[in-house]
Amino acid sequence: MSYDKDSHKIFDFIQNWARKHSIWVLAYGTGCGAIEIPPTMTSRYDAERLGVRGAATPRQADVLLITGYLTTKTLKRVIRVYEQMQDPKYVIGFGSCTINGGMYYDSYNTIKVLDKYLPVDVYINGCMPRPEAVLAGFAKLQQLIAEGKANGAQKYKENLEWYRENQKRISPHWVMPEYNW
Amino acid sequence: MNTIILIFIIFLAGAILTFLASNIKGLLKEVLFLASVIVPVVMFFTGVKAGDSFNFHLAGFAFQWEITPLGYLFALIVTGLGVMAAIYAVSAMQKTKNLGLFYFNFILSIMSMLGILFSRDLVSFFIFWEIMTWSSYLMVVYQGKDVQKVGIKYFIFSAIGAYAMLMAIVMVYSLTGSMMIDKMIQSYAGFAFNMQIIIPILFLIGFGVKSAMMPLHVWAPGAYSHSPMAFTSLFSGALSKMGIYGMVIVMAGMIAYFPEGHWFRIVIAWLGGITAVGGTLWAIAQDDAKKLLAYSSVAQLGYIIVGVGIGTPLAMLAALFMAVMHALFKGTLFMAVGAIEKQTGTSNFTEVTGLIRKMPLTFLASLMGIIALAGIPPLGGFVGKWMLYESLIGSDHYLLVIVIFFSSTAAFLYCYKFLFGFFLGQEEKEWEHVKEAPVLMVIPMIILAGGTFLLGTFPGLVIKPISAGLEQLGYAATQGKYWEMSMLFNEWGDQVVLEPILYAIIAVFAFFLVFLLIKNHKNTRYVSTKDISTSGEVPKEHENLTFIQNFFQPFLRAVEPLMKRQIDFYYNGFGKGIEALFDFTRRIYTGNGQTYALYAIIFVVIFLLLKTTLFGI
Amino acid sequence: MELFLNILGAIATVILAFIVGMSYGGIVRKITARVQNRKGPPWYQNFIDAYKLYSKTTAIHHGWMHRMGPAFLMVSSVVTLMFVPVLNNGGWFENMNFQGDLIFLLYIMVFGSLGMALGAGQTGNPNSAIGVTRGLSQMVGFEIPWVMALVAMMIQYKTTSITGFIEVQQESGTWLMFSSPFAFIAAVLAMLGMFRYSPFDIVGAPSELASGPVSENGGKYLFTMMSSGSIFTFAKLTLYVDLFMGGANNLLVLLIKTFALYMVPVLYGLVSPRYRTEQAVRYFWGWPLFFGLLAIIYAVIF
Amino acid sequence: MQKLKANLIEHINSGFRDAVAKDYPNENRLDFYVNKQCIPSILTYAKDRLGYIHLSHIAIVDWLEEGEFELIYIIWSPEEKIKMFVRTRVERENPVMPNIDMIWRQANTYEREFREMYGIQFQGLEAPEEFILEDWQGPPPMRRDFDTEEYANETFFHRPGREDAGDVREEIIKRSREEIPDFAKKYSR
Repeated sequence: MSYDKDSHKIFDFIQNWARKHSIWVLAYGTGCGAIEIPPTMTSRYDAERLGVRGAATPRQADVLLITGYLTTKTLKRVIRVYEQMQDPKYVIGFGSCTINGGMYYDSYNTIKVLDKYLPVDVYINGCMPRPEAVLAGFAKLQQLIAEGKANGAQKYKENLEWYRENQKRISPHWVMPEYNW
Repeated sequence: MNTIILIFIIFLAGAILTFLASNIKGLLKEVLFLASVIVPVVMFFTGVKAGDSFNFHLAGFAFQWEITPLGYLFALIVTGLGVMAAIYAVSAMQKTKNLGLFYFNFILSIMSMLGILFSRDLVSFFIFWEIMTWSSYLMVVYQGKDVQKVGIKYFIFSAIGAYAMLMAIVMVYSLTGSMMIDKMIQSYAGFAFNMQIIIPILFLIGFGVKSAMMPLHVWAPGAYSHSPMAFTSLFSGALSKMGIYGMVIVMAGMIAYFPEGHWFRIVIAWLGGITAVGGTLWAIAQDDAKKLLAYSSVAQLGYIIVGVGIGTPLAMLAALFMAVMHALFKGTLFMAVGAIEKQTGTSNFTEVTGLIRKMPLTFLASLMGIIALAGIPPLGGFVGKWMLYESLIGSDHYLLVIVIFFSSTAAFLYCYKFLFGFFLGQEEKEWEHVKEAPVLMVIPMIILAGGTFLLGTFPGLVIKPISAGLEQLGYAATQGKYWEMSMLFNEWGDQVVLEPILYAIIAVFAFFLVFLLIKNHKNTRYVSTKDISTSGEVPKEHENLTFIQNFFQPFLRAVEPLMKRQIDFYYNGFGKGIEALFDFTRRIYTGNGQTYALYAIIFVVIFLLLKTTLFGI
Repeated sequence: MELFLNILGAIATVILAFIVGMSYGGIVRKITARVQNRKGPPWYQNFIDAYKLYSKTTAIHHGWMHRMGPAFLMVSSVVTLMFVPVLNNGGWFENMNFQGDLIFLLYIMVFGSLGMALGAGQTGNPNSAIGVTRGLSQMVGFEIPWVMALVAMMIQYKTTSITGFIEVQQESGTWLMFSSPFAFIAAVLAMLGMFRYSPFDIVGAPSELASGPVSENGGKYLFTMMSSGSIFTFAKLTLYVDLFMGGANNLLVLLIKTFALYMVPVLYGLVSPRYRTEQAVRYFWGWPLFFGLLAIIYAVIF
Repeated sequence: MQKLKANLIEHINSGFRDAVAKDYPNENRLDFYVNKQCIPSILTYAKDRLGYIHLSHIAIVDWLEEGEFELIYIIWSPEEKIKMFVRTRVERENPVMPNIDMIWRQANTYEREFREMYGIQFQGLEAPEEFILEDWQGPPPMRRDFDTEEYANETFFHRPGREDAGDVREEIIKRSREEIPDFAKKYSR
């Protein structure tokens, strides 16, 4: 996918507009934040009006929503899921735990800073963020997509070795599967 | 010398020579075997036309061998499939014990089938029928453990059929004084009413056993799945058609002149319908590919029996067309199972998965066979089914349409199971070493599968011989173009092709394939079947993720009431009853002189008491 | 020239079906949302989704059968569409609908699902295989009343071609849903299963089976499936309208009729929970089968 | 019940001289302090002879100051309705315990967890090394001398800006002029 500013401007605009209005979220509930997703989706807040919709498998999804703390064990699965998603893809860090560890700042088995392991496009803070905040996060993501700045996947591809090194610090014995775009 | 007798002599000599040469090392026996199958077949195609005959007298009976147009059609099935199966067998049966016996029986069964088709007198018909039964029985018990039980079942049913047929033959002889089939058909209309009923029923029992009609089908699954696959393709494809051949003759030659033939037809057609549904449902429940295909054969023969039973010209056309198609695709599928069994050592779906990339040609052949079996256009199975539906609607058998449609829709389930179980699903490490089957096994499969495609596109190729056969049976009312009876061919004009559909399908398919491939050909790459979305978990090498156990459990649960009782159950009950009867008889005949004396006294007393009432003395 | 026109007509029909089917999908999402007291996405949301899916990369495949699965599905939908008369009296391009025959249509309609099932099988995802078995079982369920309805109609009007049914309705001036009501009821009940809305949506249950047969397909594969689904929806609705509701003389009437018919499975689905597979199969072999039998009896008597 | 308990103590003591019994008069509970070698035999005896067929739980206490772990096997008799606590102690340095998963299969799970979380080796325990923690590199994390914050600081990245996040309660008191409630004091850093 081209994020080149100079070429295909109109084409890119249309493409980004479509992507912006059709955000399929992979339902991968990692922490307590997963409970905030149902109210966001259902009748009170209705994220579907913004084009946000659930997707069942990583192959179909656009956005990986990390809802809360990630244990070192879950991190491996999340990385796997992220790598199975098809380009273009975005990551939303959800809640304080993904930003700086939150209340698990001293836990021996949760990671503290998500963007060292996966490229995060948007963080939503709060413990937990309310559905309004989640919607604000999606709006921010839409804005970034429209501007062509939500290029986390590009970053990941370019700095794959750096990310791999960080991931290996957590789980040195894990044989990482091949990366598939 | 007459070509016909020469063909049989070569068959017989070839069989014996191959048997004798079976202990000699080298390729001699294979060459002899192939030669003794192919040479007579070539002679048959070059030297024999429909209508050729050969007469001789032996032991007081007049023998007449003649190939009729109908027989010629079936001979096409037998010889075509026979040659393919022979080529396949040479490669498939390598390094098995008692090879000489296999080759001997193989040649004999082809010979006997041709003999049946040649015979115009009941004596040689019966003799060849028995040779066929014996050679196929020896094939059933040829290999594997636990075959005696299967073999005895097959043998008992064959014997019942043969005795029924023999009885009918004797009756015919006593009534007409002749053994000629033509004479029998001509004089049938003049028989007494009870003979008019009994003779066809006895014949139909004999033929129904071979064509696995519903109450007589119980031998079929075991026998089909236990004989070597190289022979089963012939067994299911051609040998069962001999039953159909006989049925066609009886239904068209006798029942047509029978005053109450209407009811006869309905009974036969419904038996066929029940056969189709039962076979399909049991096929869905099988986990073994051979058993699945065996039950599927039963079901497919059910369709054919429906067509034969209805007996309108279009239904007969459909039935004969389906008989040809069944020979093609069931031959292909049994050969594919044989290839898989040879390469992996098992034919069980629960053990083998993911062979598509290892055996692509076998997959292609099976795919075409399955599409033809399911009756999906553009392959040939559809043409037959369409004609069958049309004939059923045209002759007001509405419920039978539903029954047949149910069976053919439910057939998708086992079709998918067959393809999924062997070829799709997870590619396991256990089967990584599997290679494509030997060339000699693949070529016959591909040729037969190609045949289904050819006949689906140009059904006219086989409809000409069929219509010739139908004319012989007296369906000469509509001269010339038989395909005009069917909507299918009408709508596309005089050419007997489905070209427009075919072109449309190919065009659209090609377009979207190109769309999917060209657009991202360069940056698309293959990933293994372990790379699937399993909630981020990476499956280990040894973890088997394939879903194949209880594959259609929900469906089977839904149709459970239909499948509660197997017919086997009733036969077993019958057998037990007979045993008990014999047991009781033995108790009466104690072997003790005093008891017999007692019986005699009791008899005399009863006789004296009842003599006035009974005899008026 | 004629050939060129034919090809043009075929393409125009496919585009029409695509647009109508996609819009219907969007409107259904909107209606679902309104019923659930939500605002819902705009009616053109499906077009955006489709374009987005098309613009996604598709970097992987699990082999040839996997790639060809969506193509099989598309072929089935498009060929079905080709055989269904869109408007009466040649008001729209007659693609192949003068040859249209119901039995052929019945078989070509399942061709796609079998191809798709093969594609889903090769991905090796167990969820796909489970979904396929459920889908095929359910199909056996609803095909029976559907075929019974069709056979009843064939008996009653002595034709097996769709154009024949349209002619019958034009001559008599009444819709067949009134002159053979039982067949219509059986067919509509079968339609509930055909469209796979709730309660018959266990085939692709998102959270239980990870969307079943499509679980390994993203990007362009999913786009192809989505558009073929839309085309197929339009083709099926048009077939029903042609058979039972007198066809349509212009596009507006066609849209009104198809939309009204489409609301039956949609609204029924909105208020229904989900059936298990064997429950679904038994459902179809209950009342729908009864109505099918009634239809045949009705057709034989009258 | 007291009679049952006395009976039980007598039975146990007749077989295991060094088992020290402790009674809780008003509860259906009885404690035995035993040597760690006796554990399999006393549990087998209780299970086979006395009808204590149910292993409710295995608990562990880390007596850091005394340099020992205490393992408590809680078993239950459905007939006598008495809980028997079999306690034993094992040294913290290189702790080795006899394995009892041949008596109760469910003990296997507890033992794997103790092995991973406390570093206790069980003789002859056949199970994969990893249980809950994957790729664990540090010391057993449930020991009391394991400093989880220090470990976290070493292992994981931390976002800068958290260092000055001290105890905000002092500031809150200063602003609102309220006392810290008693229960909150002990959580103060």
